[in-house]
Amino acid sequence: MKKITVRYFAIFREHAGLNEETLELDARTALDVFELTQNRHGSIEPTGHCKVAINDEMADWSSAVSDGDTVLLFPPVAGG
Amino acid sequence: MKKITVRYFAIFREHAGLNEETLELDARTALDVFELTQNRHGSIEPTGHCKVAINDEMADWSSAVSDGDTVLLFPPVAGG
Amino acid sequence: MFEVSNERIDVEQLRKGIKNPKSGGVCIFEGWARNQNEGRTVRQLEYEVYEPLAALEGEKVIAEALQKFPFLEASCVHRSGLLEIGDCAVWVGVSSPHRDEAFKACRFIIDAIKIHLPIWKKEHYVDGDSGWVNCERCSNALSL
Amino acid sequence: MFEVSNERIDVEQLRKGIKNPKSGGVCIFEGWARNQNEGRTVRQLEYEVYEPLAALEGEKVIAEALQKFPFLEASCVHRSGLLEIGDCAVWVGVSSPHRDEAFKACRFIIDAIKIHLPIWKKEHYVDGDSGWVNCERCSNALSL
Repeated sequence: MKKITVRYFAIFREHAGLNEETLELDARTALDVFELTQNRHGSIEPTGHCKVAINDEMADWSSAVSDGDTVLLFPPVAGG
Repeated sequence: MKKITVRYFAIFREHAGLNEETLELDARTALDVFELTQNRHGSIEPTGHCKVAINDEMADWSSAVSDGDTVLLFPPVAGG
Repeated sequence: MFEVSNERIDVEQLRKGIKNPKSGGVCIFEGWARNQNEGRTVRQLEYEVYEPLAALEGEKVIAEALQKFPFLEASCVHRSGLLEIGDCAVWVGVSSPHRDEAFKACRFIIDAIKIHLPIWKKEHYVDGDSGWVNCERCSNALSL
Repeated sequence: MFEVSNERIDVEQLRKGIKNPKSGGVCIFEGWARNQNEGRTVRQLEYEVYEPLAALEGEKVIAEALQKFPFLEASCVHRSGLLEIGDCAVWVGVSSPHRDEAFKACRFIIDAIKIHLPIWKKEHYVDGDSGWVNCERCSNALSL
């Protein structure tokens, strides 16, 4: 188990009803974190549209997560 | 012979030393006017780069000129 | 220069910021909050920006544009917070000796910003409803 | 709307003129008098414009752009007379619902204006010399 801080943005934050939380998760990758928090953010389709960052750096869904990491879950962006 | 008013612009005007003049010319087309006034505007290469208008309408070098017309001789343009 | 601003974007100031005596061609793009989207009438827009990463990714986009289409000056500001119809949501300006690079770099920057930056747009409709743009398939399926 | 102006171009005013609540994408091109051309240092620019035809051809260019890349608002102003380095020589602004048409129409308009309008540019160099741009082959050969 790893201690992971998960941050939710935009529609994920609204769905979760909170900005962030620290969880004990059995997660190897960013995708694992996404799937283990699905009941919070509510999204069923991560790859392709959603993005992820680990400790303020853009990451891939296959990127490994470590104990103490902060994982940022981004719904599809819409700048401009 | 036709009475043609010829107007010179930009470098043509500077070369001619005048804005316009009315001439009696043996001209059938705009190109004839260009060639008959060559000693005024000084250009040796009309087509492709220079343009011509007759009575404030853009014209082709092959356009016919009539007695009383005003022919505008335009050196290569450089707007913007 | 890339910035996120919670205040009204000062376009005159930004335009002055890309002045350069060697510049002959300037291309500016502005995104404005418009009153319609996909058949619905929009009353207000709201941008959520994750600033630390948006600033970093924004600077990267400008650096990449400079590599591809060398220019003299460029800057970009993106709004966060609540916008009224007609407000400027994003400003991109590029100045270069000739116009071709200015147009291409400006287009590259706005296209990349819309794809890469952690920025989300929420539309508030006149009927009182609201919705996050591009998010039809996220969360709705499992909505509470 | 196309205009020739002998006064400094008021870019703020022009920008307001292309406002439309349906507009989401705005592309503006400005041509600025720059201090260099083909290796020579330029001190001032002078534009000669044959106004009756420039106005007519300018309106035609905007109408053609509207056919090709439908937009909501567009305007263009071109300077005549003497310009200092950094002055705006031409302003083109297009606003439309989406950015693609705004970029394409703006580019089309400035490209066409440079080709079709009876406008001539004279550069005054720091060495006191001057020359009409694009006119290497006209008159010089028969120069007095």
